[in-house]
Amino acid sequence: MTLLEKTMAAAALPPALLENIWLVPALPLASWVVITFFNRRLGERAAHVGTAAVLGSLVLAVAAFVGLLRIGHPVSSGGHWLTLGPVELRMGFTVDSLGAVMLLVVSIVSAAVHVYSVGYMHGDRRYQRYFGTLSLFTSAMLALVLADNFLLLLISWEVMGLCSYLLIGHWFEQAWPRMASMKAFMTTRVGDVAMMIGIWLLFTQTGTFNIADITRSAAEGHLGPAVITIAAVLLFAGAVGKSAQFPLHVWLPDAMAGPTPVSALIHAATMVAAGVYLVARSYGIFMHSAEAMLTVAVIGGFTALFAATIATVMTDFKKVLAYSTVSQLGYMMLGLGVGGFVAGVFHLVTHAFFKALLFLTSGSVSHAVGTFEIHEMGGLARKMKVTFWTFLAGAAALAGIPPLAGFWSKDEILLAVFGSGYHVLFWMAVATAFLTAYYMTRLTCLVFLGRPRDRHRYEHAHESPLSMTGPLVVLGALAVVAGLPGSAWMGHWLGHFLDFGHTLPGLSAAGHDAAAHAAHGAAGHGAAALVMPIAIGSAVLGILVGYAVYGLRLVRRESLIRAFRPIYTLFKNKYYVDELYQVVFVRPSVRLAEMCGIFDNRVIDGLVNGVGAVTVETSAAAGEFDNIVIDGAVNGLADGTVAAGRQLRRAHTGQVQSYMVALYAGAAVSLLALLWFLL
Amino acid sequence: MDWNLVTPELIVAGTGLAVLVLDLFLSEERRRSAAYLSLAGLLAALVASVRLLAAGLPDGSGAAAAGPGAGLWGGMLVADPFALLVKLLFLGIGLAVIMLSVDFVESRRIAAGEYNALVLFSVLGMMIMAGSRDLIVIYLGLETTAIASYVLAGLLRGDARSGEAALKYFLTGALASAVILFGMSLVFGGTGSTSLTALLAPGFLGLSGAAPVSGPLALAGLVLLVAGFGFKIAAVPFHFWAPDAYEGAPTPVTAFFSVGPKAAAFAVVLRVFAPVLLLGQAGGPPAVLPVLFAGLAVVTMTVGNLVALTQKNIKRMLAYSSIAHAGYMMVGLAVATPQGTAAVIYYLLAYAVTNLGVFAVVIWLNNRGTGDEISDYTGLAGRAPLAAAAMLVCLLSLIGIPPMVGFFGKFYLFMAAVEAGMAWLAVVMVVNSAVSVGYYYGIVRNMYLQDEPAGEAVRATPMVGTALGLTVAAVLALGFLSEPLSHLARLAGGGL
Amino acid sequence: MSFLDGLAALAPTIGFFVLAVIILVSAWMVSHARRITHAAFFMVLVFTGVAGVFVLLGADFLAGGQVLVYVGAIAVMFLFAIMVSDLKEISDAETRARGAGTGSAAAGGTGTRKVWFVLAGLVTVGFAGLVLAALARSGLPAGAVGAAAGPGTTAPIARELFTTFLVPFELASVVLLVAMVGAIVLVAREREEEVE
Amino acid sequence: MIDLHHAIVLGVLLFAVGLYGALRTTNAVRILMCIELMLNAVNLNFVSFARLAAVSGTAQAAVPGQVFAIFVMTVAAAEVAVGLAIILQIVRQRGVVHIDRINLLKG
Repeated sequence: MTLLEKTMAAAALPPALLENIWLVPALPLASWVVITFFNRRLGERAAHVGTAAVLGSLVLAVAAFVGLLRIGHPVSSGGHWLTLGPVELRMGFTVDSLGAVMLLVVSIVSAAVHVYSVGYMHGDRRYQRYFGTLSLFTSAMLALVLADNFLLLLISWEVMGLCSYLLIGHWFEQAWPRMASMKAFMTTRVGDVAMMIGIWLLFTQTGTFNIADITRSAAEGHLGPAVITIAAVLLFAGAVGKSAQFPLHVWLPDAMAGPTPVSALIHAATMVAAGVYLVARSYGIFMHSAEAMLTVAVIGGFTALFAATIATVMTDFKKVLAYSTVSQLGYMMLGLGVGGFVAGVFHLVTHAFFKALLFLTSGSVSHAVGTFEIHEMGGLARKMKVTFWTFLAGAAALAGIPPLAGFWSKDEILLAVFGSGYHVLFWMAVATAFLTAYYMTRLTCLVFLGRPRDRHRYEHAHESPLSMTGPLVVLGALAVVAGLPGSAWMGHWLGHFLDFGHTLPGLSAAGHDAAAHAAHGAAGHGAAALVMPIAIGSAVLGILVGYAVYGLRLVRRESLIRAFRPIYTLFKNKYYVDELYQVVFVRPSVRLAEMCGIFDNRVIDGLVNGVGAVTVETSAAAGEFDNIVIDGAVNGLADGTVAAGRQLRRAHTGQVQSYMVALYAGAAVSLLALLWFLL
Repeated sequence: MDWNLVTPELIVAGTGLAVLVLDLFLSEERRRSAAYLSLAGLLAALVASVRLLAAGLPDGSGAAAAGPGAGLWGGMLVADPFALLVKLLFLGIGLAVIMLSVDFVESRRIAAGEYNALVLFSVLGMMIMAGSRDLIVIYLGLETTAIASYVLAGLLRGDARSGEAALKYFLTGALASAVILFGMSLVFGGTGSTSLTALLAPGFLGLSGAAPVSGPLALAGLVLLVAGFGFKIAAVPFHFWAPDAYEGAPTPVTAFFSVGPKAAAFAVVLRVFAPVLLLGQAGGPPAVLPVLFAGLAVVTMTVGNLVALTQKNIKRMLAYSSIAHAGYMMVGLAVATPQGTAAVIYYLLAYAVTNLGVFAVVIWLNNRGTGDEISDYTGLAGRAPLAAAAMLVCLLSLIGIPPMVGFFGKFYLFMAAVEAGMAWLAVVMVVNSAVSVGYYYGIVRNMYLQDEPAGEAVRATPMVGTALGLTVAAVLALGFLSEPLSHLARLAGGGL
Repeated sequence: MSFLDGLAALAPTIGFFVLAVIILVSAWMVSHARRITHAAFFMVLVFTGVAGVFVLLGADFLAGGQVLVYVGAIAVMFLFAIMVSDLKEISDAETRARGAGTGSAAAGGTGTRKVWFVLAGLVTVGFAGLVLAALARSGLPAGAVGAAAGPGTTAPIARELFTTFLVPFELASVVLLVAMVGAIVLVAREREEEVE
Repeated sequence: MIDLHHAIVLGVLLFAVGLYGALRTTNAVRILMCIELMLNAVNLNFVSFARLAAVSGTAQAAVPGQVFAIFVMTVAAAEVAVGLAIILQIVRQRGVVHIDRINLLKG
């Protein structure tokens, strides 16, 4: 084979691959099947199966990305699936620039997490199950990213929910993971129900689940404005659940009960990103409704600030990161909501890398010291060099220090918000940036710098094995450079790539303009020149304040807390949202269910007792009446009281007579309905 | 008259008799042969039905005589696609139940010959019910199934709960029969005929014109039939018997109750009411019926789901769950459109297959000494990973998670409701299925997220294993093949 | 027309009302008689009365069948079951206990039972009332018929039973078979156990 | 001469009395008897309606009505056989025929 032929073959590969893109999710799916079936036989080799499959997906994802670059237009594949009356459903995948970018992000983070888990989960009693579920999860996320229709998207979405549930509850021997997994499942389902209704609504209006087709009919004005708004808000409700936006954010911090790699993969980098991705994917619907966009922006902006304030007072390493995640997801939503499509997606990408990194370092730290409590750490930088430096890279990226990844994407979002003219949202975003820098500095100081606060734990601390530090280094490097493709230095390449015309089929020209405009358009360098200093300034200020308090100890932490006691308590208790839900939703529904049970069991007996009580009352009032009319033998008040006592004792059920009465009472009511209609 | 068309019924009846006779000559050790013979008979009937169905399909080759709607003895029996499709379902249910009960019957020392014969006759009654347009035949089919069911519920010797289940089922069932009969007498009085086709006489239920006697009378009869059949399908408030009968009856019999007689009753409801409900062209169906079905649907699914949340016993929980599913199905009747009818047929198949899977796991574990409390399923994933996985698949299908078959069932019902402009009913359904996650979730949690008590691996017997494998495969496969199935359902519904 | 002729013409009507009273009163007594054997006796009275009405309605074959099946088979089955087992003692004892108001706690006090009766009565009256209301609204044509309506019904019924109604006829035999098998397997099995 | 309306009303009333009895008694055997009364009432209806149809012109309806009644009798016999068997079984198991004392299963 000549070199020419080889080149030709390589050039022919991408189209073929892009048309068979189902291979990418299929590999981890196959791994899940293998692990499930050969559970016992595989033993800890299950990890190899899972990791190999994900690495395979990664290779294919890279190839697909390159292929897409070369071809320059989206590729769809798939075929007829089933017919519903007049409607024909297709089931298929599509690779466009948004999908390809996400594919890359998901497979990279997932591969890193798989490799990391090999060491981290070593010796776990449900090792195989862990890797099996992780594979299934990865498969579902990849399928979700590639889905060209809402139905497949929904299926993947639900499978992810299930996997997430299983992984959060992985250590179900303890009560906390058990509760947390249930909470995550139930809370996200609230959003899911709304989302399903939204999808059905779109389906009934357009007769298709295909996202591109729906977007097109939205663009062409076939959908009424009210329908678009309602559908978009319903879809967004799903995203609110999955991406842990206020008010459905409560599950995510608790989801930290799962193993740390799971937190990194699911609750930082991918699954929670699915909500943001959903909004991005259906952007062509959202952008036709100013109300829906504003909803997204406001919820996002509020969540960003709200969660950031809580993150400043958490003392659990992972909870700080968890609230930070909620906050950053809010940031992305904010970006999308104000028309910054590229900005939102860009931040989604960079955040995935550095947040996964941060979570994995937290795992590495806890591996070393055996706790997540940051007040028991300190000075670990000396003992865990790799972990420290990679963490620092991630923290700086999150805080928005130029030229790291987070800086560029955050800047884009701020620019987009500024350009939108919502000043309140802009200043909320700036405040969030400040708080983000502050709490990350606090975290760095408490964990890695200063003197060790727990001698004993410090003595035992050690650097983690290579299988754990390796992924850290890779992700650390990405945290440094991942922002560059979208940066001004590379001429906003990512923006152009995402924009390259086909990401959002049906996206109107105005939409393109809005996105481009917000990112780097007509607002011009004036805005950029104003916003960038503000962004850098807020980040630097946050770092300085944080370092002053926790690094230099210029102000004592205790006095700070005392000074802000009410606010501190409010933050510390996460604004009492959980408590509120407990009182407003959980307890009443439990009680309602119990009541219904009692009602159903005892409906007739209850009726009997009720009527009985009335009878007794009546007979007390008019003893004669009782004697004559109701009963020939019995006898006034005393007997009535005894009877009432008996009735109370006799609150048992299972009386077949009551079943028969219900039967005929039901029949009588049916007849009544008939007569009603005949009259 | 084509005797070919009744071969499935004849085979099942013949097998029932043969099993009874064979049982006389079998020694104690060879009692299993009764089950094998029954299985063979059911399989033969299944093949015969498939052939008839294939021949009757529009694109089938030949056998024009067996075309849709072919009637026998003046419409006493019909062999249209609907009848054949649900007969397939009934035969499948019979096969599954007998496979699931072989070990159970043996270990509990239930009389094998009588047991199998009763199941067979019960299936026969179900087939007859679905395949007739005549009230007399429907009534007799109903009673065949019902009487066999009463006995089956009470078959556990010395178990007071079993006897109690039988008594309660019998007494309420007999009263329900009385309502049905009373309703039938009114329908007969109103139309002057025992044939259902008389109900469709032009302008008849529109309460004017050429009716022999009068419209309201027959309509009152139909309303009473709703109540009576409501009992059979365990619709609230006619449902009280179901949890008791399910809990007390031998577990394989419970599995049978939860799908067999219930599916048959639904088939009859479709037979009787679908044509009336679809009188759309001539001024619409009598307004009371859709309203009645809608009300029953809402109450049934809500009560079923809410009460299921509080249950501790898995059989009882499944009873309430099955009540809730009956509620979903009635949505398809309430919408009074061809889509609704087809959706009910589809859901019937989906639900039956899935629920059999759940019961297969319950029976598997029951045979191995696991109790019926939901807490007994703690840590199942460790002891019996396959059982737990199968249960998970079936529960997901019951919840309605894609791509399991249960999802499509709900989906079609939902679509039918939306298209008929009864979106509120669809919303009630969705909210209800969200509630149902609560109790199905309880089992999943126990299986997967609770520490397993020390216990050795639980293996399935070949029969139970095969039945479980088949049903789970069907749950998954029918999800992917939902199109051909829904096509069949539409075809069957169209011929009603 | 003489007085006697008028009386003769009136006879079926009088007969019907007499039978109706007998039927309804006996039916009432089935659930109210003290002893279970008396209840069975009143049940037989109802069956016979209904057979009489059948005759008045011109359904002579059915009247015969009614006597044979209900009186001859069903009622005897009841009596047989009551007599061979200790059903009679048990149920009479319990009924007595209740009547004297000294039933066990589980059986409930008299007050509850009264309430229960009221509830059952309400449901019954509601049901029957609504059925009658529906009947009233349905405008049944008035039809007065004499006892002797043409030739006997036996021949046409027999013909139909073995032609048009062949399927249900065969099916009825299955129902009876199922009942037989069921009754045997439920009741006779204890002896089977003893043999083992 | 009998007015058919009266016969039909008699059927409804007999059904009601049977129903009341079935709902009111706790003795399983009596309930079974009452159910038999209800089936008898239904038969009265069938025969009356058949006659009514014959009177008002559709003569062929007379036979199906009576045939239906015959089948109801058959089924009634079968039901009684099974019902008594079930009751006997309960009596042997627990020595009780009153259904309000038969409630192991509930909730």
